[in-house]
Amino acid sequence: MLGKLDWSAIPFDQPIPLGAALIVFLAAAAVLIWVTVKGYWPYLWDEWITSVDHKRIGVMYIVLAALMLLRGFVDAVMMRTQQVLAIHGPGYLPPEHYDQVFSAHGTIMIFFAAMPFVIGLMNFVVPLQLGIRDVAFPTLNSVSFWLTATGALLVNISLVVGEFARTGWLPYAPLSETTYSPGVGVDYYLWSIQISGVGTLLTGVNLATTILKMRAPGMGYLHMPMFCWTSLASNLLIVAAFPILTATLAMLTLDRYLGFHFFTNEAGGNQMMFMNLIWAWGHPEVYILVLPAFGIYSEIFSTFSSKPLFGYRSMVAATLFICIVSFMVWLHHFFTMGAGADVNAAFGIATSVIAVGTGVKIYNWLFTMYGGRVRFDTPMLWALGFVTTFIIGGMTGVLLAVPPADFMLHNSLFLVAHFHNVIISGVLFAAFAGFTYWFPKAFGFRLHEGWGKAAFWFTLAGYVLVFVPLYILGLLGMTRRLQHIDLDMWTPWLIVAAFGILVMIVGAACQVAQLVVSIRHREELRDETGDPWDGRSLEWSTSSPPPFFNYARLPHVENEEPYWTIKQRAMEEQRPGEDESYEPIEMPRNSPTGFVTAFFSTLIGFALIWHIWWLAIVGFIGAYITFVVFAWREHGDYEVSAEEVERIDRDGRAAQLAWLRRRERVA
Amino acid sequence: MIATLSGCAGGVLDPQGPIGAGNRTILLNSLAVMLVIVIPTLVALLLFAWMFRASNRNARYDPEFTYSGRIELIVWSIPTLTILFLGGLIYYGSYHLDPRRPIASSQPPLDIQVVALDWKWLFLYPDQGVGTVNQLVIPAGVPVRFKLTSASVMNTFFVPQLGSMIYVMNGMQTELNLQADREGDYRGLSAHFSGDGFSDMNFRVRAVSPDEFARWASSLHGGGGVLNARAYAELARQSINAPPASFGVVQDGLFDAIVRQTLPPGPGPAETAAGEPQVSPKAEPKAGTPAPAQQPQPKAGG
Amino acid sequence: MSDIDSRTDEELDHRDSAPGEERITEHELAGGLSGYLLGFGLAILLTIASFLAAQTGLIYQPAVISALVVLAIAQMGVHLVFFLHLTTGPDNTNNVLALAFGVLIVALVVIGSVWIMAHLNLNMAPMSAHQARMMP
Amino acid sequence: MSDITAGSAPDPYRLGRSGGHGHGGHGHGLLSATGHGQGGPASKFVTVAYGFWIFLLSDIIMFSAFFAAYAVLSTATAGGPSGKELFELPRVAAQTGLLLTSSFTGGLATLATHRRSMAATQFWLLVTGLLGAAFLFLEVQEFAAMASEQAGPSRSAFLSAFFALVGCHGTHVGLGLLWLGTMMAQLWVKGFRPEILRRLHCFGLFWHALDIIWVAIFTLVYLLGASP
Ligand code: HEA
Ligand code: HEA
Ligand code: CUA
Ligand SMILES: [Cu+2]
Repeated sequence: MLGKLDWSAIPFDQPIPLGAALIVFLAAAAVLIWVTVKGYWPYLWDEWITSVDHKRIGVMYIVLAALMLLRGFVDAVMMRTQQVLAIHGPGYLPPEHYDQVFSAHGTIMIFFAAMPFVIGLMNFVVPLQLGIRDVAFPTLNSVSFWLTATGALLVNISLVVGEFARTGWLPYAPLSETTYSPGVGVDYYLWSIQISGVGTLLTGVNLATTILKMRAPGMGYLHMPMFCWTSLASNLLIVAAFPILTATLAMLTLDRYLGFHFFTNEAGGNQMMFMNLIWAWGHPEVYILVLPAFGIYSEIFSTFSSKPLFGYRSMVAATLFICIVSFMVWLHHFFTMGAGADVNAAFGIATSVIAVGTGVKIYNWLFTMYGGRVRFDTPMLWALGFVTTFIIGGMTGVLLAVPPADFMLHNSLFLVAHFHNVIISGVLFAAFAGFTYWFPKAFGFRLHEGWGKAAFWFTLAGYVLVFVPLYILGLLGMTRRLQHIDLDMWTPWLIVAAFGILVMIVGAACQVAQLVVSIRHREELRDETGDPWDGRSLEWSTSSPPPFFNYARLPHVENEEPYWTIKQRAMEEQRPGEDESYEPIEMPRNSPTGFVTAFFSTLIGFALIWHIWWLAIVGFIGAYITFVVFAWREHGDYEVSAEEVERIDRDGRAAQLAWLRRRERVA
Repeated sequence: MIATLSGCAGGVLDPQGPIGAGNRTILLNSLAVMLVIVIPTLVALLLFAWMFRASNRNARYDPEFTYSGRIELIVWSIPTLTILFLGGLIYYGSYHLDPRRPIASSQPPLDIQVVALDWKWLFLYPDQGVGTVNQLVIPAGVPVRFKLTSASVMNTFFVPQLGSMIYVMNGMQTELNLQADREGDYRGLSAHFSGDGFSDMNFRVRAVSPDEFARWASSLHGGGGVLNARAYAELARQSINAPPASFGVVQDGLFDAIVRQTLPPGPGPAETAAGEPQVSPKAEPKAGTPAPAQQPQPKAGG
Repeated sequence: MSDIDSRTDEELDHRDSAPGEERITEHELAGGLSGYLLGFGLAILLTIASFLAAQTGLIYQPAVISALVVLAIAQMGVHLVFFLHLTTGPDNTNNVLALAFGVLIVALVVIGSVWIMAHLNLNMAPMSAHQARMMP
Repeated sequence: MSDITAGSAPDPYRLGRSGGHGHGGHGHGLLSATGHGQGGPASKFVTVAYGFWIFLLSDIIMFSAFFAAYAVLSTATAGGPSGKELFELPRVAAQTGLLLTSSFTGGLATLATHRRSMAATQFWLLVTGLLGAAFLFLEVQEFAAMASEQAGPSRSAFLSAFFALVGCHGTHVGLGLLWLGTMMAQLWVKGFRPEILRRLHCFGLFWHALDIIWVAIFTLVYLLGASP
């Protein structure tokens, strides 16, 4: 009846995970009860859960990402403390638990923190920057989000029911085959990644179509803001890379569930093929993460230098260059497998060539600041923290791309330091920068600058303190994923790293405090202009928060900085103009499809993990029925009358008009 | 910091053989070349940000400066040139330090076969007819030709101070050539995560003089411990932190039988411990209570 | 890129066709039913040719593979042109570009994997000739 | 580059597409404009079809991973039967004929939708479905036969890759049939509405794409595998 599931699945004998899980679940239950008592369910259901508005979905993605970031951070803290406590000793996490911790940390950070954060920002910003009302497929967008949430839920269920994978964030065969991993950990991994991967793939299709087919009138390709360009590249990479992940994990699933022999030791299976395929996805994946981040930084450098982006066309070219070349380098993750000199040299050179495209970007940001008026608001601080540290991480990446050097540094803490060096400054800082930058757009008030700056400085300091020692430890021959340590030579550096993580905790606390303080003081921090940073692209032209239809009339675009042009002209002509007539517009209707789909996929995933076949069948039938019901629904769209549009629009920009007038008087 | 780094023994920056030295030279060359442009870039970044800060009213504000053909050209060509040089380094480095490439030497190479087991290393000396667990003895100044495989999951054979690492996989055989120039004690390890016992998959490498090596091998030969298919099956079962052991008799063709899978791959957790797969099998107690496999019973002489 | 810039939207409008959408114009060689018939006929011929190439000794044996690959590519082309109405016309640029990107990725993944794996397998085959000689 | 706003008022909201600029002016003009960019958002038909096109490309990339795995593992028979012993080309020829014809009749159904002929559309869709089902039947038969000869997917890596690749295509055909049935019912109930036409168009794309993948399968798997 319940497949492999029984009481032994719950780790009653392991106080640490059980306690942690209990706290998490109690907190979740408390939130649910609070929502029920306060009677917020109808609001949540109507305005968020069933919403197909890209802005709402974007915000939900970011909430999910922030929660998972916290979870991943807790794992990171556990690893760093374990490694200092386990010098010549067992520490407090036994291997079978520690192995789950780093596997879960990597998985959660990449798939459920970084990806949703980046996708959430793209979701929120791209349609606004393109000057349109929503993405190409709004309901599909909601489905994507809820599938991602399903994956995250499954990973977190593994905390209490069963176990998570103990194989690392990429479940290399044959360690992940049934012979060596008989438990359900790998199955949790497989189904949660498969389900959220489908969501990500659909997002890729959705946003790529949006950018290629739905831009405001006049916005030719070379008028798109840089963030839209990098989002386009990133989504094309999603479309190209995620199917490979799906296929590879499907093969491993077939091995585990139906006795296939793709990657087994027996019957001719080829474990090297797993590494080959997983990295054919895995390498593009890191550029999927970092390309939108580059776009965010481009927006920030130009806005806070009060200058257009330097070398726009060059930036576009570099973006596309990185997008294509990133598909030609995946072997650099297994130089040490012994493919021979030809192959290693070819892939080593291809890899280092990416430095050219990235370098161009760095130099263009540099010259964007040159001749500008640089304002050091929090987003700009994150951006400066990024460039200065990222070039070091990029440089160590290029070092690893030199095969003979990689022969000594592969899988060492040097590698760990490299990728945190690029991912934390490249992706995490960009997420924080974008979060601070677009927060006023989403909610109509700014984040508190003081707390934001404190968060920046502590995080930066902690980050340097944690990862510089890891570089050194790598050079001292320390490998990754060690549960305990028995070499004194490493001790001092481990202690420094542990101290660094304490500083990082302070940074994270500042981050949370920033949010809390800002919400409490939202009236003082209110931004009425819709344009708190003196922005240059279209999203700043609408009110904050934007009306659900974004733009009452689609803007007409003439160059890459549409809003800046609009503002300049308004100032020159000394009058903010009056409106002409409004027209009725068509908006997509809310739909529970996404949520219901996620419900059934959670059932399917859980059932398959525990071999509860009947439940899986029920889930599949439910999913099919959902699909048909959605397809049968009568009206996907509804019309907003011209009066309604006019009313909302006038409300939204009354403050903005006042601001324009004030500005005129000053000028 | 640099001083502590280079003064510190045991890392990859303190190589004790030609391969490690080659790797290190390439590493440092690449690093130096890149620093030449990375450091000025870093300085320029901070400098520009500071110079053009909004509060500095002396700085020229030039919002029209958004394109310069000359700068674009420089910006694309500097990294390109660097990478061109680096490309050469990569190309030649890949060929000359290919793990399969024999080390030029007046001495004939010594053959050693390596098998990664769950979770310990087995070293076989085909010409000497002896074998060891978790300890590797090699003659200093003599090239060593390793042939490597794994009895179960993937691992990576790595002696940081000797240089290049290489993957080991079941059913496959990789090759690696290393040499220790000086006598000494080095640390060997697995660089690729292989399961719960991974952190203890270390071994000691003793580089001794060729004479001493010969003495060591002949003293071992025919002595205690027989490694035949049966003993190997015992050894292949999972165990953590196995103490060093040695075999005076090693069945002929054992390594090839493992590579060609005539000896089945390691059983994984299923047959370890209580024998039934658990949701979350406990790790073995650390050290102290080694599984029977770790003490090969001396049976027959050779 | 400048190409796109220099056009007015008037021109581009109505010139963007959906993938697979057929815009029958008087200039098109074979549209509508005759297009499908022609495509069907060509596909059948190419299929027969493939089976013949593989099953008979007509083609020099080692070259059969290249014959088959060429025939398969030709047949895919037929499907794309006559069933999916792909053309080189400006209204199809976006569709063709997307397809080209897809084909590039497929080529990189398949050729790259085969190349890498061939090298790995060669270097690690359980028994190389050299090794067999060394066997006791 | 069009610069129609130069003379108009500076307000952002007056920058919309005013009359006289081509296709604007009427209620849904903004949504029906098409183009690569300058024209504003493409029509819903183009957007949906294009999105599906990209999805199909990603599906083909997924197949390419299975193809790569097959290419690498095709010699790993582990002492078991090889393709030469297992593949029956007459069956493959029949399958190819069925699928090709169903692609063709799918095209005829598309032509019938252009004429808005319910009877013809339904008829050709039915034929398409039946041909697809016949194809699937042959494939299941082949799989069953192989499994009963001790040549199931767990016999060797080669057979694993074979079953996964061909089975993945078969699963697509099966899902296509499910979709087709649903579409026929919808068409019957709702008639030729724009959204139904869009979906039928996507189905057409899907079905032709499956045929293209089959071309690769019968060439690379069957013909090459069975050739002497
Ligand atoms: C996106 C990816 C990502 C990110 C961001 C991180 C972030 C961090 N990682 Fe992670 N890590 C990985 C990806 C990532 N990691 C991967 C893939 C692995 C390999 C796993 C494997 O071996 O299989 C790994 C492994 C790994 C290890 C294992 C090393 C080993 O193998 O021995 C360690 C050890 O210390 C570590 C540490 C850290 C630390 C200290 C951070 C810190 O930088 C975290 C800092 C986080 C914060 C500062 C966030 C705090 C803020 C909030 C929570 C508030 C947010 C709120 C709002 C926005 C309002 N990581
Ligand atoms: C966002 C994530 C991200 C980014 C952007 C990068 C960027 C790069 N990475 Fe990294 N990488 C990872 C995430 C990332 N990586 C992860 C997660 C892993 C390990 C996964 C695991 O094993 O678990 C990894 C592992 C990894 C390896 C494998 C090592 C090993 O396993 O042994 C290699 C090897 O080539 C590599 C190289 C590079 C290179 C060359 C770049 C380049 O793109 C960097 C380019 C940038 C610069 C060079 C700096 C700026 C340029 C200039 C200032 C111009 C002038 C400079 C020069 C000409 C040098 N990376
Ligand atoms: Cu892996 Cu040979
Ligand atoms: Cu990579």
